[in-house]
Formats: sequence, structure tokens, C-alpha cells
Amino acid sequence: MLVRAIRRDDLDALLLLARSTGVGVTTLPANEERLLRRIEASLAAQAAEPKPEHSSFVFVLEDTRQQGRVVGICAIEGAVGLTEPWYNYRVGVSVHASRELGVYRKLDTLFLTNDLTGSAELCSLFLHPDWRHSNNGSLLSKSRFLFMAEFPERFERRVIAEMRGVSDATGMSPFWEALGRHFFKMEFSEADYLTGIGQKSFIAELMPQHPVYTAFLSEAARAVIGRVHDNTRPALAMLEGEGFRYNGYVDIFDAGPTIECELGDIRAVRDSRLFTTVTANSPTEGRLWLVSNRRLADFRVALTHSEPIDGQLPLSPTVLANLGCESGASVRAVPLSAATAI
Amino acid sequence: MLVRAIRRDDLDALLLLARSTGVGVTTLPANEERLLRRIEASLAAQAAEPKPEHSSFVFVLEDTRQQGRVVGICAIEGAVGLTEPWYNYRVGVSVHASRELGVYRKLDTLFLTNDLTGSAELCSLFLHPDWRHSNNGSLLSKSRFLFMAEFPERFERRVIAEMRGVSDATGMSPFWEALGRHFFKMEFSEADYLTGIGQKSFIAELMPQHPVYTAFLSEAARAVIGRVHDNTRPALAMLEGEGFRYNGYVDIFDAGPTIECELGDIRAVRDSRLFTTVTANSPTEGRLWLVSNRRLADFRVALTHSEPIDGQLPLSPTVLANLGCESGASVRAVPLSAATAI
Amino acid sequence: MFVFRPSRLSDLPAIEKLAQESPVGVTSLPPDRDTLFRKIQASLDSLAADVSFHGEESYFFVLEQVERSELVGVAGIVASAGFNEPFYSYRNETLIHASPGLAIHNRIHALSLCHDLTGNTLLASFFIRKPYAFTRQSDLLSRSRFLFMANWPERFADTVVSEMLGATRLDGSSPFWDSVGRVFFGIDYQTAEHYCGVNGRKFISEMMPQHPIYVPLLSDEAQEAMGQVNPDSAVSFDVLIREGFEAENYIDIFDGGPTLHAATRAIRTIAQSRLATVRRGHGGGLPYLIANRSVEEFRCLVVEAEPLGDAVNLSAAALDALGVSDGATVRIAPL
Amino acid sequence: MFVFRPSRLSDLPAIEKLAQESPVGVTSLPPDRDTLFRKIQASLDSLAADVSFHGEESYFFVLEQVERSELVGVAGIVASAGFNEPFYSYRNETLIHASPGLAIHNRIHALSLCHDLTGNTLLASFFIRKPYAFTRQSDLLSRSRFLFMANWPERFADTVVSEMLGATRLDGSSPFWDSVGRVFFGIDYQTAEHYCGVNGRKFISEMMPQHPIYVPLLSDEAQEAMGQVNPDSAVSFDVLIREGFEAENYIDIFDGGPTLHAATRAIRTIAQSRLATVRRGHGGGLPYLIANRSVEEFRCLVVEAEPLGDAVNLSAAALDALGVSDGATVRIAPL
Repeated sequence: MLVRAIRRDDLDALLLLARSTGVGVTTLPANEERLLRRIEASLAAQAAEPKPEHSSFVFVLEDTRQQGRVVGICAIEGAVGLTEPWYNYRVGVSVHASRELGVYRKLDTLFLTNDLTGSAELCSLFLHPDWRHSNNGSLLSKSRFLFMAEFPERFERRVIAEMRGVSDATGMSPFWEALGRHFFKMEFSEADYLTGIGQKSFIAELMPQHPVYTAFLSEAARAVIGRVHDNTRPALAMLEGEGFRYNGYVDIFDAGPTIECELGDIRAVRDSRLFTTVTANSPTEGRLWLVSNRRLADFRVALTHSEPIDGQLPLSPTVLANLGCESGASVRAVPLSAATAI
Repeated sequence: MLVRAIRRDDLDALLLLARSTGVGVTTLPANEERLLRRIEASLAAQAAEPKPEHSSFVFVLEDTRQQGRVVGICAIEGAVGLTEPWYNYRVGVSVHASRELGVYRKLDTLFLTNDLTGSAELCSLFLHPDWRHSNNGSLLSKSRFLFMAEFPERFERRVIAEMRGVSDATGMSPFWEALGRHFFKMEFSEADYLTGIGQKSFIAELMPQHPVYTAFLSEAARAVIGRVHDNTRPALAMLEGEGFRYNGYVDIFDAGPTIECELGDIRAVRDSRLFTTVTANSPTEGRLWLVSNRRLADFRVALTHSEPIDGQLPLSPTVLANLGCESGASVRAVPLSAATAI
Repeated sequence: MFVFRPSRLSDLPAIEKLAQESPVGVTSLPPDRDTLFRKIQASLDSLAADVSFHGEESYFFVLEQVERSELVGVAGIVASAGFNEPFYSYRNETLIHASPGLAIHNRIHALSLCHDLTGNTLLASFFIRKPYAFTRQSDLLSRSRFLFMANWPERFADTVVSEMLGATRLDGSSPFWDSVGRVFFGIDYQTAEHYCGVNGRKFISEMMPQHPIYVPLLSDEAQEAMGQVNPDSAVSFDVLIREGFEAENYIDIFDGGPTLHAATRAIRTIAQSRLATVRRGHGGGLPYLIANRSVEEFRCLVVEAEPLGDAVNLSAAALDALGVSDGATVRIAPL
Repeated sequence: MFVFRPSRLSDLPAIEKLAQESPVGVTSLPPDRDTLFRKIQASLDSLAADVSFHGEESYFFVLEQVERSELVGVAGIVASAGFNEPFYSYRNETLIHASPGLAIHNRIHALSLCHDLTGNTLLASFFIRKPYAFTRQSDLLSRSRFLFMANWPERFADTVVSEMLGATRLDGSSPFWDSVGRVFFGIDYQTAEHYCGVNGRKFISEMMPQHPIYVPLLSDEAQEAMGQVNPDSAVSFDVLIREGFEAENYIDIFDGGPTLHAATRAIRTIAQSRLATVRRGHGGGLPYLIANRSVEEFRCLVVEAEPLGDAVNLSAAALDALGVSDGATVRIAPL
């Protein structure tokens, strides 16, 4: 398995992949024109001046044992909300108390904000269901941290990730039914699709502009504010393990949490180190490591067992080949997880 | 020097101390009745069921070489805002953009919130100017973390500290002049005093209830939002070193930052360990350690050089006496700072 | 003959009896002797005062069946609503949320806590005994206040408001309160009304929402209750709507009943009123409200009359009841 | 003799000349032939349409000096302001911030972006040549519209509004814009006005503040500019205030000029207007506005007349100018 920077000829494979996604992955709609734009943007970002506003990098996961079949995708934006407003609800608290009456009420409120404007964003993560095993998800998701560690000047300090909120098997979101539907007069899936294809101006036009007291929402809606979809729990746990935290920002449609971490505080960024590779003649052993080749345009990340010896990281000839490296090349690597057994 | 739980007979010394404070330490006004109430509350908290809502602990710093003269004070609240609303401004972002016009504006906004309701609070820190040396400030402030580490069930997870905002030598706050004055029609010092003595209902009555665009404030006011008074920089640096961070909450009067940390993430809490004491016959050497006697009502913390040996902490007979401990007693200790040279 | 006149201290026992008959919830007419005494005294003081701009005056009138010396109703005017504390209402705002791109054009209603109506003149304490509801007498009791206001405009604001009781369930609970007020107060409607009566409305600023409430998020029952008039306010509502009051913009923050408002000079009775000179003569003709021009001895009645130019003929009995003599100036308006 | 009548396509050259004379900033009267042509055509279509409820109609009138066949002014009516897009204003709200404990009672003003005035009838495109400002002719040009409205109330809303140009500096910049609008748009006043004219007002929802703006936080210059009337709107303002329009509640979001409003039926000319039967005879008496009852051939003039009961005598010239004959019904109101 190998994560690598996206290429122009990935388009067909991506369309195939996109068609297997469900509602909820708003950033990977099965829209050829839009996918093509994303590929071009990623290629352009490689050539651009290294500034967050130019960064829009897409990576794919290929199965090296199946002729490089593309089975996953992920992306990073250097800074969101710089051309169109970036919306979140922030869950706040409003206290109503009268000493005279001896009454005290603490109410949750939803404030429509653009607070996360200018954050870097982890996005578009999707892995084909048949490949959801053997740490493929972790490899795909965390490979991005090695890229960010390598090219920090291309990303804003605050890094966010939007987690899919709660919806049922039919795609019905309790939060949407209680709030969004009253203002948008459309189905959740439609709103989700419009956002996915970048038609966001309707949000400002139709959203409630005043804070909303959650007490006026259904119990079902209140219960899912800041909670993730069952399928997203592993992804959430993984990012929490990397240091991401929920600070009260939720999606305006399904109230899924947006989690945050400072770039330098992400474990895989902070703990990543440079090593010189050395060819291992026998199968490598030890912890699982994410290993990147440190290149911008031809960026690649592999997952392999290894243990560094004196600043050198032994890698099998296959892994070296996958990374496009010779023995003696410099790589950036980090253990896949902050295992407590380190 | 010794930090210890406050006693009833400290009242006169406290009044003397309070009269030497300036504007800005709103929680230590020179008001006898109120100081008495705080002492009683602290004594009552020791006896109360161990719940955050009952916790209001006050500690004093005494100079053991000057007959135990009281030269400093500090306190912890288990949970704020449970009887009266707790106000902060939250600095948010509002983006105004029109693709059609090619215009993009990012504006800061101040939202009046009660978001920090229910947080534990570090408060009332004051050290007599003549004793601001020899780590007395660190001892006084950080002694609280050993208390919280010892009795975590008495404090909410989120711990906050309000930092004094910018004002000039005459007590003039640029933020107050630009905002508060229009709504309160009084001097900053008066508002500050009213809050200090617990007369907070006027805030709800007079404050702007709608979000305020900072663009309408003077440049001087905008410049001090989230910034501390020069005199408070060392205190801020000290708490930042313990893990506290500014997350956009500021004081409604002077816009000084309120900083936060999870209880378990505070360095002095997380890194504190239990040791058995052993009497050192020669002067102890090594790093500076905060050492507490682990008692609730007779809580004491001393600062001393030492290095643990096999789970035992060597302490001089004087330090042991100050802590009210015998050799062989169990103490909780942590290095005074997360020195990089550890 | 029924005569509308200011209340006197000697009316106290009769007014107390009326207050006992009046429905619970008319908080401005509690069956409490002390309160009623203060109301009458405040009214006497206000009538005696030399007023050049409306302030904290309040006026309290009765409708008397003269032959039987029997009081059948009361009605009050508060010169400035919320003189000592803000007069709160919800403003029912219409927000337009339109997306031309998606061809969506939504009108969203939201309730904003406001004190827009503070300082306006408030019609209050209206109660008439059952048999006289929806008769000439209920019109006389309600509308005589407008002739009084037309006589002394400097004593009143440019806008007049009046609160109608909102819908309640059979058990006296309020569907609007349960969906809205309870969220912020955590107490039931009767308790809130009680606090309000005892402690004044000051605590509202502490407890009520700073942010608008989106109506589509409220329960259906609460949405239906918005602007509904309680049967106990039906007489008042009927008269005031005919007088041109508007009911759309404001509702009560407790029970959601409408707060009516009208520009003072546009109130039908006031706009159509004019001064006329009385001549003793035969009555007869169309029914008119006719009032004298006295402050403290104000009187108003319904009389059939045929005004001709600036003159109006009244019977001796009517002149007597008004306390005026031949040649005096009166104010008249068609009933 | 000056006659108020609907514009015709043949007026286009003369109207274009007037538009060139009109001050910049009267965005509803740009000196652009295409725009003016469309205005006239829209007016002709609206007059010809069978209207039972006011919609997207607009009416465009001229004032003609008949003997010289010279146009001296134009005036328009938009039946429903913001028919296709919200009509934005700032509502000038008074918030009461009171602390009884501290004996503080503050009135704080705040500007809230609103579309309260959407759907009301809008008086627009008013311009009269300098020599006729503040004369009978300017009254005729402005107020004839009210007789037209009184004739056909179903064509208009219950409330009428009109935007006055706000204060500008000598260089044409706007102190209100510089303190408020520029904060949100980041562009200057003229550019904003230009966008507004070209792209419509849709972008306002994207750019303008969702939250109220506290007036005490604005610069002194901006606070002074709030509600101030530009000299270019002085004639309009003078007439409308005399007609009973209110100026306190709404201001323009760009330049802070007041947006006047009045209940349609309470506008003085409308309230005082009545129908009368014309008789050919001698003129003379007090000046009246007199209009015929035609839609497409509407005419209005100022004539000295002495209405007696339901009849009014007019000279043959006046009858001619109105296009009516002896015995026809006209609508009259005191000038």
C-alpha cells in the first residue's frame, strides 16, 4: 500500500471511487468537472509559492499489489474560507439567573460564526470499503501529517477536521430536521450536495442569523450536537490520538464536531524525525512506521515495520522502491501510533 | 516561605495586604465584610461534601522568617457562575464576502457569553511588592496545583484564570474607554470595584446584548484585546509554562485574556508524584521542588531544593517542620518548573 | 342612565366587588383592597395635578348606573407604560431569507424581546359585568377614555397600547408560556405571573432571552397561541379593533396575547370627535358619545342627538348627568 | 398652466435633459436613455394593466408647463418597494439599559439591518427644476401622486415610504458610509452606489452586518449624519413632512439619510381629499389640487376654487387641462 500525490491520470479511478461514497463526504462528490478541478488545483499548488492560501493538496492510496489500483483519497487545504465564508455553529452557553427569584437557567446556544476562517483543513478522506483493514485508514489519514511536517510553511497553524455527524440509515439527520429544514426548505442531502460542489452562498442567504437556543430543538437534535456518526468513531479516535480536540464548533447542517489541533502539536508532526535509509536484507521488524520520501511533487508515504538504529532506518527493497528511494536517502518517519508501549 | 490554608485570625493581616493592591485585582478588595466572608467560605469548603460547587479555597503566603507575616494570598473556586452569570467576551470572526463584487472582509466580533460557566477558577493572586523575588510568586501561584492534584473531585475539569488587561499608570483602560464607558456611564475603577464586591447584576442590565464589531472601537482599544498588562506578563508566562492557553475569551471590562487548561493537563498536576519524606542532615541540593503535606484543612506547601532518591524525598528539618510533617510522611511534590534541563 | 366618571374613594367597596368578579390574570385589577385604594388615590392625584407632559399619572374610571347608584364596570389609563421600568413585549418580526440562485424566498418570523412600547399610554384594568358585555355600555366604558384623551392630549403619549389576555388551557396554564417562557424561567405560568405582580417586571431583564426566538422552532400549540385573544379580553378586543388598533406587531412575553396599538390621533373616536355647544332641548337622533370638558368632574354618556353645525341639543337629564348647563362646550363623537 | 400627467415615450428627450440636471446620487433617475425608456414603458404598462393588488407596477409622471410644452419635473411611484429583492434599511432602535440598583437608566441607540419596509409603496425619482423648487409647482409635482393613490388605493400598499439623500461632504463622500458601510464593504461610497445601480441590491445580504450596530460607537461625524437630509432632497423632504410623514425610525444603509414613512390613508392630501362634481363656471377662491379620475389620462393641477357641498366650479381652461367636461367627477384636496 502506498500513499502518493495525485496525478492527472487518476481521474477515472477517482470517479469510480467517488460513486461508492454515501451522503456525508461532502468534499468528494461524484462530479467529474469538480474532481478535475481538484486535481489541477493540487498540481498547481505544488508549483505555487509556498503560502497557505495556495495550498490544496490531494493524495491517493494505491494498492501496490493490484497494479496500483486507487482505493482511497485524502486532501489538505492550506487555509479555508479565504474566498467564501466558512461557517460553523459554535455551541455557547447563556445563563439566565435572578437572585431575587432564586432561579438559575443554563441554556446552550448555537452561534453562527466564521471563527475557523483561515484554518488548515484535513478533508476528503475516503477509503473503499473493501480496503478498510490492516491500518490502511491510518496510513491514508496520517500520511498527511508527514507532508505537513515537511512543508509547514504551506499550512496555517490551526488545523481542523470536520467529522461527519449523526444520521440514520436513510440519511435523515435529526439536527437537520429540527433546524436546517425550517430555513432551507430542502432535503439534507440536497444542502449537503450544494455545499459539496461549492455553492455556498445560499448558506448566508438562508441560515438563521441570530443565535439559536437549543432548548427549542427536538430532544433527538440536541442529543447529536457535537456527536459523530457511528461509522466515523474510529476516525475520530484516531485524530484524538494525534492530539485533535473538540472545542465547541459543529457543522451547520448535521452538527457533527469540527476538531482542532495546532500544527506543531499534532503527534505525528511533533514526533516525526529525519532518518537515513538503509536496505534491510531480512524482513524488517519492530513498530509500524509511516515513512515519507520528503518530496513535494512526487510525495509518497509507505507503512512498514522497522526500528531505527543509530539514526538509520532499515527498509526493505520493496518499500524503498515504493517510495522511489535508494538506500542512503533521507526520509521523514514517525511511528504510526503513540503506542503506550513505546 | 510557606503557603498554607487561610485561618480566621488572618483577617487583619489580609486587610493590610488588600490595602496595598491597586485597581485590577478585582477579587481582593479592601472590604472587611467581604474578606471575612471569603475566609468563612474557605473554612466551610473544607468541611463540605467534596463537590466543585462547594469549593472556594483561599491560601496565604507567610514569611516563616518574619514570625509568619502574611505577605500574599491566592484562591481557587471549584466552579464559577453557578449562582450569578459569569460573563466573558468571546472574540469571534465574521466574514463578509461577495464573489460578484470580488470583495472579502474579515471582521472581529465580540460576543457576550457565559461559555465559561462551571469552570474552576484560579483567582485572587496577590503578593506584596516587597516579596516579589526568590520564586515567591511561583510558589504562591503553583501551590494551588498541588492542592488540585490532591483533591481533584473538588474542581471542575476546565480550569481558567483571568489575566489583568492593559491600563495605563492612571488606571485608564483603552478598551473600557472605547466600549464599556458608553454603556456603563461610570469609571472603569468603579465598575471594577462593583464586580469585585459581587454586585454583578448591573452587567446584565447595562451591557450591550448584541455582538460588537471591533471595527467600531478605537485603534487603541482593538490593540489591547486579549493582551495583558505589562505587570502581568510574568504571571502569564508562568501559567503558559504550565499549559494554560488563550482561546479567545476576554474580560468584558478591560479585554484582558482569560486563559484555560484542562485540570489533568496542567503540568504541575500531571507531573506531581507522591514521595516518602526522609530527613536530610546536610543542606539539600538539586532542582527546586514544590512540596505539599497532602492535608485538606491544614494544607501547606513549601519550596525547597531536593532530588528524590528511590521514591524518597530528602527534606531539611526546617522544611519538614514548616510542612508539619515527620520524616517518613507522605508528601506530594513536583519540580517548580518544567525546566528544559531536566 | 349610565355615566362614565373618575373613581372616588367612596367607590372602594363596589370596585372591590367588581375586582372579585373579574377573571384571574387581569393583573392590573387584583381583588386586593390596598392595591385598589392606591389605584383610586393615584387617579385622584393625577386628575388634580397640573400636567404639561405625560408622566407617571394613572387614571381610574367607573361606569355607574345612576338611578341604582350601581357600578357595573371599571377602566383605567396609565399615562406612560413602563414609567419606572421597561415595558417589555415580543416584537413579531418578519425576516426575509431569500436565495435568488436557488429561487427560494422564505419569510421567517422571529420574536424579539423589546421595549418599543415603553412610554406609550396604556389602556388597562378594563372590566365590565357580564350582562353589559358587547352592549352600548361596554362601548361607553371603553371609548369614553378616548374622549378624555381628546380633551387633554398633553396628558397622554402619541401612541396608545393595550394588552389582551392570551390563550390559556382549561387548567389555566398557557401553551405559549410552556413553550417559550418556561425555557428561560424554569417555572410555571401562574408562578411567573405571581412574581410579576409582587416583584414588578425588573427580573425580566435577567431572565428573558437576549436573542430573537425563531417562531418555526416553537411547538405548533405555541405558534397557534401567538396573538390569540382570551375570551376574557374579547370585549376589549372587539372595541379596540373597531377603533382602528393594530394587533399584528407585538405580543405579550408571558402568554403570547396580542398587544394592540394605535396612533392616538388616529383612534376612531378621537379622530371623529369634535367640540360642540350644548343647547337644552329635545334629544333624539343617532347615538353619540358626549363628554364634558372637566378634568376632575369628567363625565361621559351615550345620548341620541342630532348635532347641527357646532350645536347639539340635549335633554335636561343629559345636561344634568354631564354636569353642564345650556351653552357649555362638550366633546362629541358618533357612537 | 402646469399640469401633472403620466410620462409618454415622446417625453424621452425632455426627461433625459432633466435627468442630466438632476444631482448625482438620485440613483432612480440616472441620465441614461435606455433606463429612462424602460421607466416610461414600465409606467405605460402599469397604467394599462388591470390591477387588483399592488405588485411590480411602477408609475412615472411629469410636470408640464402646458403653454410652452415644457417639462419642468418628474416624479415616480413604485407600487411595491423591493418587489424582486428585499428593500433594506437600518431601523433606528432605542434599547433601554437600566439598572435600578445603580439608578442608571440609559437609552442606547442601535441600527439594525432590516427589510421592514419591503412591499410598501415607494415614492421615487422626484426632481424639479431649480426655479420651481419650494413653489406651488413643487407641491403639485409631489402631492399629485397622492391624489392618484387616493383614486386607486388597490394599486398601492397601506404604507408609503420615501428615501431622502443623506449628508455628503463637499467631495461627494459620505461621512456615514465612511464610518459604517466601508467597514463591511471595504470600498468607497461612490463605488458602492455604482455597484448598487448596476448589480442590484442582492449583495447587501452578503456584505452587510447581521448584528445591530451600536450608535454610541460610531464617529461623531457619522452620528451627526444619521437622519440628515441632503440639500438635494430638501424639496421632497419639506413636502412630505408637511404631509405627515415620519422621519425617525429608518435610515438608508448607504448614506444614513432618513427613509420617511406614513400610513397611506393618513397622508394629509389623501385624508383631506374628496370627490366633487365639476361645474363650468368662474374659478377663484382658495387654491386646490384637482385631479381627474382617469388612470391612463390622469391629470392634476392647482386651481383656485370654492367648492360648495359636493360641487366645484372650474374655468373652461381648467376643465380642458383636466380633460373633463361639465358634470364629471373629480378628486380635490386643499393645496
